[in-house]
Amino acid sequence: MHEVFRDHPIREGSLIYFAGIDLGSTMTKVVIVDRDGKTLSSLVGPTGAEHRRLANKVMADALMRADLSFDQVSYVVATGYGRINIPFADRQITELTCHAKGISSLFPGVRTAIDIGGQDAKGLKIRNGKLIDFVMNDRCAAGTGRFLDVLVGTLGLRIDELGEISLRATHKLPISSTCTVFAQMEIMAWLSQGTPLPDIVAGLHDAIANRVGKMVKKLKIEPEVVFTGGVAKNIGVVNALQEYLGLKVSVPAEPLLTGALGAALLGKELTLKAMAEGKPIHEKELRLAESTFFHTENH
Amino acid sequence: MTAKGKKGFARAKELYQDRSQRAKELKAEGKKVMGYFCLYPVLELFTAFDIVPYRILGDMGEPITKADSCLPTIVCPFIRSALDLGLKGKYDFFDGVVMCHSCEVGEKAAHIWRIYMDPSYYHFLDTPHTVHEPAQQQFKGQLEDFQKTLEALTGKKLSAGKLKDAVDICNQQRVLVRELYDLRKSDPPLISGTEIIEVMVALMSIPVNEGNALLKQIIDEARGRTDGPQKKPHRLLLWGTVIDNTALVEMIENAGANVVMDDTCVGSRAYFPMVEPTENPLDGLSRRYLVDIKCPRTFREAVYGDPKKHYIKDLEHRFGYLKDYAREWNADGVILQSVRYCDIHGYDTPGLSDYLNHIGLPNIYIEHDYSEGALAPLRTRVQGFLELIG
Amino acid sequence: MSEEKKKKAMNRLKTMYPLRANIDQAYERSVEATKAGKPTAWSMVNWWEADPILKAMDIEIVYPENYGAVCAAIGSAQKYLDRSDAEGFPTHMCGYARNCIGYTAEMTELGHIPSDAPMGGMSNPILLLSSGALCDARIKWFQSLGRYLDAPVWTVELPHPGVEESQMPGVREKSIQFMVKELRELVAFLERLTGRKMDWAKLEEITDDLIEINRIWYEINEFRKVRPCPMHSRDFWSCMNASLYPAGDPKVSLKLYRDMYDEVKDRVANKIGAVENEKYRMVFGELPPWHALKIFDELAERGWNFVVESWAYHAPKPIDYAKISDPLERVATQTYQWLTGYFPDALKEKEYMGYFAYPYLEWARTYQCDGALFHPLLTCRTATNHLILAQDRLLNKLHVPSLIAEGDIVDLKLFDYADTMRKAVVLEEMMDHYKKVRQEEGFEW
Amino acid sequence: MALIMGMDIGSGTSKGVIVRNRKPIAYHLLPSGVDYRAVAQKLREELLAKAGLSIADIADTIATGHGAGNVAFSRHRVSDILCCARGITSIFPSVRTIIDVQRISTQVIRLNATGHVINFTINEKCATGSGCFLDIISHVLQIDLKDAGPLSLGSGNPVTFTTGCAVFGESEAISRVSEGASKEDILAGVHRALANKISTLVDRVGLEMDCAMSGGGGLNIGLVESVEKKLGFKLLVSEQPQFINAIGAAIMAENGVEMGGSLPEPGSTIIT
Ligand SMILES: Nc1ncnc2c1ncn2[C@@H]1O[C@H](COP(=O)(O)OP(=O)(O)O)[C@@H](O)[C@H]1O
Ligand SMILES: Nc1ncnc2c1ncn2[C@@H]1O[C@H](COP(=O)(O)OP(=O)(O)O)[C@@H](O)[C@H]1O
Ligand code: SF4
Ligand code: SF4
Ligand code: SF4
Repeated sequence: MHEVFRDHPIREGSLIYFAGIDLGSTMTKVVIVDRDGKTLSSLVGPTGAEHRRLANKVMADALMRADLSFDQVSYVVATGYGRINIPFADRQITELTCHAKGISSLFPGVRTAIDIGGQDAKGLKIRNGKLIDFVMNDRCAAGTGRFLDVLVGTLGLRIDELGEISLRATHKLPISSTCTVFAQMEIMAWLSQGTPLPDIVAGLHDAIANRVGKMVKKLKIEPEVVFTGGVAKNIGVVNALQEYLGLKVSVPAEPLLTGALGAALLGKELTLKAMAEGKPIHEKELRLAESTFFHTENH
Repeated sequence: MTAKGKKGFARAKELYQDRSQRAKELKAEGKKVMGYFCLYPVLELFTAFDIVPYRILGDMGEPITKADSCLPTIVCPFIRSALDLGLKGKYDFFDGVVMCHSCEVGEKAAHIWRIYMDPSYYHFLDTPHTVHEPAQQQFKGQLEDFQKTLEALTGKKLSAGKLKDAVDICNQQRVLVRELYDLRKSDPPLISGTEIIEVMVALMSIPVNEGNALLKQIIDEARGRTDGPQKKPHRLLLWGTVIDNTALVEMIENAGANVVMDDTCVGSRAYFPMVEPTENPLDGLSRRYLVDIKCPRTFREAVYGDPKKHYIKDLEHRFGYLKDYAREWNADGVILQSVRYCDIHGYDTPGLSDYLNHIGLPNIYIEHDYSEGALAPLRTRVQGFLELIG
Repeated sequence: MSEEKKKKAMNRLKTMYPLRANIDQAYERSVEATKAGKPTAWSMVNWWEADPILKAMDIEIVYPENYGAVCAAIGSAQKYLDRSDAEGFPTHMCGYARNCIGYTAEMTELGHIPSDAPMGGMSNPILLLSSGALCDARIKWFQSLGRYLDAPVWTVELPHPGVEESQMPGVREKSIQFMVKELRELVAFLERLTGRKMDWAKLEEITDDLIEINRIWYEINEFRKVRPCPMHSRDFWSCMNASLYPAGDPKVSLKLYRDMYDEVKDRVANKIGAVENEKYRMVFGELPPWHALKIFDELAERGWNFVVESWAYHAPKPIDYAKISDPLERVATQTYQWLTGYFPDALKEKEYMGYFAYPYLEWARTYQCDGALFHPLLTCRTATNHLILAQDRLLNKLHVPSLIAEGDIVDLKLFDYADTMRKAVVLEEMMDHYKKVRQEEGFEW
Repeated sequence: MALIMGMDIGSGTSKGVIVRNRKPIAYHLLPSGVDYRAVAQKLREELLAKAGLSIADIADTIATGHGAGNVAFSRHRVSDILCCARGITSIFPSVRTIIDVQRISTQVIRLNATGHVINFTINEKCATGSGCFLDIISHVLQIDLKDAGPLSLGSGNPVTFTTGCAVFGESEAISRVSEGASKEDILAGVHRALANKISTLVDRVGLEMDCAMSGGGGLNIGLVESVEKKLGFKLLVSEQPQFINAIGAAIMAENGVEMGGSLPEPGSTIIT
C-alpha cells in the first residue's frame, strides 16, 4: 500500500540519479532526484517490523516507479532512525541535516524548522541553508506522531482524519497527562462523558503543539518557520503550533518527504563535488557487491 | 604479588571487565579493601594505612531492581545503580566503606547504604560546599576525624611520614595520568576515549602503586603502538557526570569523532589536581580535594567577598580550565553529558554552554539514563552535532 | 451525610486565623517594601541561619522557594516553567527553581517585574543568598541566575555530619564555629554591600525572639501527642511560616503563638480533638497538595487526624541557649540543633539518616501514629529521597504502615484525588491489621 | 444467600460475575471500549442473560476498577486492591502475596492470615510495568494477545529491553526485529522486563508465600513463567484470573451483609 508520487517525467538527458531513503520509525520514504535536483519519483510506505528488513524492497519499488535500475543511481544517502540498517546506502546522514537540506531547497528563507515524526520531534535552526543548531526530544512518546498514532485507535479514527475533525472543535479540552498511555485513559474518560470528538482531538493537537513548541523555543525561533514530518500533514497540529508560537508556519506540499529529499540532494552534492574534484565517488567494491545483492533480490 | 598474565592495555581491559578480581586477590592475602564513593574520600589516607581503595561505581549494563526498594526512581540512576550492586552483594568483599557528601542524593544514599548493608567499618565525610578558608579548615578537621576512625580500625597510628609517602605515590599517579592524557594530544590520538575509560576504571579498582606500574606499561605501549585510533574528522571534549562505562564514548567515537579529552570524575577531574606538599600533609590534602577538584558540586565565586558580579568573569573562573583543555588537546567541539536527575550538573549546563559559546566552541547537551541500551536516540543527536560543526 | 456534619468533621483552631492573617500581611508588606525600593535579598530558606542577620540589617528578604509555591497555587507557574525549559534548564530539576529561573529570565528581558506576576512579584535583589542546607538546588540555583542578574551570590554553609560522625569529640563545636566564622564573613560582606553597619543589639533581640518563637511552636506541637490530638496538620501548615521563614514581626508572631499555645492547651485539658471521632492518628510526609486540601476533610470524616508533619518544617528540639553570648553563635547553634537535634536518639537506634527519615520513627512512636501519608514532591529530591526508607523503617520497626500518594510542588495537577482515596481506604485496612500486630507485640499503641 | 453482581470496569476489559456464597455462578467479559457507562449496562444485560436471571434476582451490584464511577446502577464502588484481596482469598485461602497485572497498572498486594491487606505497592505513571506494554508490543508484532504467552515460551534468547517507555519499547522491538531477533525472543524479552519490574515490586512489599498472580496478566503463560523463573517459585493462578477483582467486589458486598450492614464492608465509597 505504497503511495507514489511521480512529480516529473523522466528526462532523457540526465544520466545520473541520486536517491535518498529515509527509514523512519513509522514511515519509510524514498526520493530520487536527477543531477539538477529535480524529483523524479518518491515513495512512502509504512516501516513496520518487516519492512525495515526489506528496505531494499521499498527502494526497488521507488526505482520501478521512476523506471530506473539501481545501477543508474550514483549515490544513495540513508537517513532516519533506521539509517544504519540500509545495506545499499553509500552514506548515512542524520535526519537533522537531511531535513535542513530538504526544507531549505523548498523554502530558501527558512530559519527555523520543526519536524515532528513518528518517534521524535526536532527543532532545527537554519541559516543560509545550513543547520546551525538543533533540539530534539526523546524518551517520552508524548509530543511525537506516536502520541497521535496511539490515540487515534482509542478514538476509532484514522490518522489522516484528525486534522479535519479538530477544525470542528468548539472547546479545546486540556489533556493533562504527559504520558501517551495515560493520556489514552484520560481520553476514554472524556469520551465516556460524551465529550464531542472534535474537542478531544483539538486538545490532543494542543498537547503536542505545546510540548514541541516549548522545546523548539530553546532555539529562539525566528521566521520563516517551516513545519515538516508526517505530523505536519495534520492541519490541526499546524494551527495549534501557529497559535502556540504566535507565528505563521509554512508546510511543504509533501512534509513526509523532506528528509528523503534532503538526503537525495546531499548525495547529489557529495557526488558532484567529488566529480568536480576528480575524486572517486565511493568505494567501488562495496558498491558493486551491494548492487548485485540488490539485483538478486529483485529478479 | 601474584603473577599477572596480562600487561598494559590488555590488563586494564581485563580489570575493566572484571573490576574486583585484583581487590579480591589482595583481600585473600589479608589486605583490607575499602569501598569509597565519589572523589572526596582521600586516597592518600587509605594508601598510608595500606588499605586498598576501591571506588564504588555502577553498572550501566545491569538493570536496577533491588535499589528501587530503598531509593525512589527520580534520583540519579548512577547512584541507584551503585546501590543496586551493593544490595545484590556485588560489593560484599569490602572491609568497609567511606562515603561523602558529594551531592544531595549521594549523601542520602550513603546513609541508606549503611542502613541496608551494615558494613563493619563506615565513615562519612561531610564535604563542605564552599572553598573558603573556614571551609578548608572544616574539611581538614573532617580528615583528622577520618584518620582517627581508620586508626581505630587498623590499630595503627599514622605518622606524618607515612602520609607524606602516600601523597608522593598518589601524586606520581597523577603525573602518570597526565602523561597518558598527553598522548591524546596528537592526531590521531594514541589512545581512544574508550580505552581511557578502561584504564581509569582499572586504576580505581587496584592499589595506587599497582596502578602506577600499570600506567607505565600503558604509556610505553601507547607510545610504540601502530594499532591506535584512526584519524577522525572531529576531536571532542567530553564534560559531565561520571562515565564509568565505555558504551557512551564508544557510541560517540563510532559516530565519527575521537574523544580526546574529558572532564568527568572517572577521568581528568579525578586525577589532574596535584597535592601540594605541606608541613602537615592534611593542609595540602584538604586544599587539593576541596578546592582544586573542580566539580560542580562545590560552590565557587570568582572573587571571594566581591559585592560586584560579572557574569562572564564568573564563568571564566568556573569553567576557564575547559578552554585550556580544548586548546591543548585541540578539541573542536564539546559534549556536555549528564545522567538524568543530576541536579548538580543540570544547573551548570546552561551557564557552561553560554561560556563555550562565548569562546566559540560548539557544544551540545545530552542527557541519558545511565543504561547501555538506551543510547540509540542519542546517536542521532551526536551525529547531528558532528554534521553541524562540519 | 448532611452538609452540616461534613463541616464539623475538622475543628480548626481559632487562634490559627489571626496567625495566618499575620503571615499573609507580612507577605504583602514585604512586597510593598521592596517595591518602594528597600534593599531586597533573595534567599533560600535557611532555617534561621541568615534570616536574623538580614533582618537586623534591615534588608527585606524574599524566598523564591516560597514564591514558587505561591505561583503554583495561583496557577501561574506553568508559564515560568516553560520559560525555564526554553532557557535550556533540564526539566527534571526542582520545580521551584525552574519557576524562579523562568520568572527571572522574564523580568530581566522586560527590564521590570512582569505585570502579571503573582502577588506583585519579586523585585530585583541586591543579593542572592544560597544555603548549603539539605539540597543541591539551594546551592546551584542562585548561581545559575547569574545569567540574568548581576547580584552577587553568597552561600551559607550548614554542616551535615553523619549521625555517628556528629557524635565524635569536637565535631559539634567545630561545626558551629565553622558556621559562626562564615556568618561573620557574611556580616562583613553585607556591610560592604549595603554600606550600612550591623546593628548588633537588634540582632540579639531578633535572635532571642526567634528562639522563643521556636520554643513555643515546639511546645504547641508537643501537645499534639495527646489523644485526641488537638491540632490538625492543616493548622500547622497555616501557621508554620511565622516560624520557618520567619514571616512577620517576631514580636507579633510571638504573641500569636502564645495565644495558640493557650488554645491548644485548653483543648488538651478538655479533650477536644481536631477531628471528631479520632480513629487514625496520622503522620503527613512533606508538603500537602495545596489544590486538594479538601481531601483532609473527607479523611477527617473517616476519622483520620493528622497529628504530625515532616521534620523539616518543625522547630528544633529546644536546648538552653542562655549561656551563649555571641548572637551569631546562638543563631548557628539553633540551626545546627535543628539539623542534628535528633541524631543522638537516631544513633541509639542505629538509624543513620538522622534527619528526614529518623524523626518519622520517633514521631510515629511518640505521637502514637497508626499510619503515614507521604506526598512526595516529584522534582524535589530532598523531599522524596528518604520516603521509601522511611516507609520501610516505619513498617518494619514500628509496624506502622504508610502510603505514598504522588504529587509535585509546582505541577499540582499531578496529585490524583480519586486515586489517593482509593488507596487510602486500603491503608485503613492495613492500619487495622498493624494495630493488632503492635498490640500483640507489646507496643504502647 | 442472595445473588450479588460484581463488576470490574477495567481500563481494557470489563468483567462481570454473579456470586452466591462466595462462589461465582456466571462470568462475562466485554472490552471496555470508550464508554464505560454503556459497557457496564451491556455487561449487566449479557451477564444476566448468560445466567438466565433477571435484574430482580440480583440483590446488590457493586463495582470496582478504573471506570467504577460510571456504573450508574451500582451505589457503591470499592477499591480494586481490596477486591483483589477478597477475590483471591475466596479461591486460594493460603495466599499471602498477590501479583495483580492489569492493563495500566501492576500491583503487588500482601495479605495477612485473615486475607486482609497489610501492604501494597503499585507500579504506574509509566506504562512500562503493566499489561499495556505487552499489548503494545504484541500489536506491533501483529500477534494476538492470546498467542503471545505460548509463543514466547519458544524463545532461546530473550532480547533485553532498555528503554523505560512502553511506547518506545515498540520502536525498540521494531529495531530488534530488524536486527534479526525473532518475535519469540522479543515477547520473551517483554515478559522478562515485566518480570524484573514485578520482582522489584515484590521486593518492596516483602514476599510471603503463597503467591498468586491475578488480573489479565495471569492469562499469559509466558509472563507467568518468566515471573516464576525470576522469583524462583511457582505461582498460583486461578482459572479465571481476570475475574478476581469482580469476584472480590461481590464478596465485599456479601461480607458487608454478614457484618450486619446493608453496605459493603468498610473500604467502599458511595458513588455520587
Ligand atoms: N496523512 C496523515 N495525516 C496526519 N498525520 C500523518 C499522516 N501520515 C502520517 N502521519 C503522522 O506522521 C507520523 C510519521 O511521520 P514521519 O515523519 O514519517 O516519521 P518517521 O520518520 O519517524 O517515520 C506518524 O506517526 C503519523 O502520526
Ligand atoms: N487472552 C489473553 N492472553 C494473554 N494476556 C491477556 C489476555 N487477555 C488480556 N491479557 C492481558 O491482560 C491485560 C488486561 O488485564 P485486566 O486485568 O483485564 O486489566 P484491566 O482491568 O485494566 O482492563 C492486558 O493488558 C493483556 O496484557
Ligand atoms: S510516560 Fe508513557 S509515553 Fe512517557 S516514557 Fe513512560 S510509557 Fe512512555
Ligand atoms: S551524577 Fe550527579 S547526582 Fe549522580 S552522583 Fe554525580 S553529582 Fe550526584
Ligand atoms: S529541591 Fe526541594 S528543597 Fe531544594 S530548593 Fe527545590 S523545593 Fe526546595
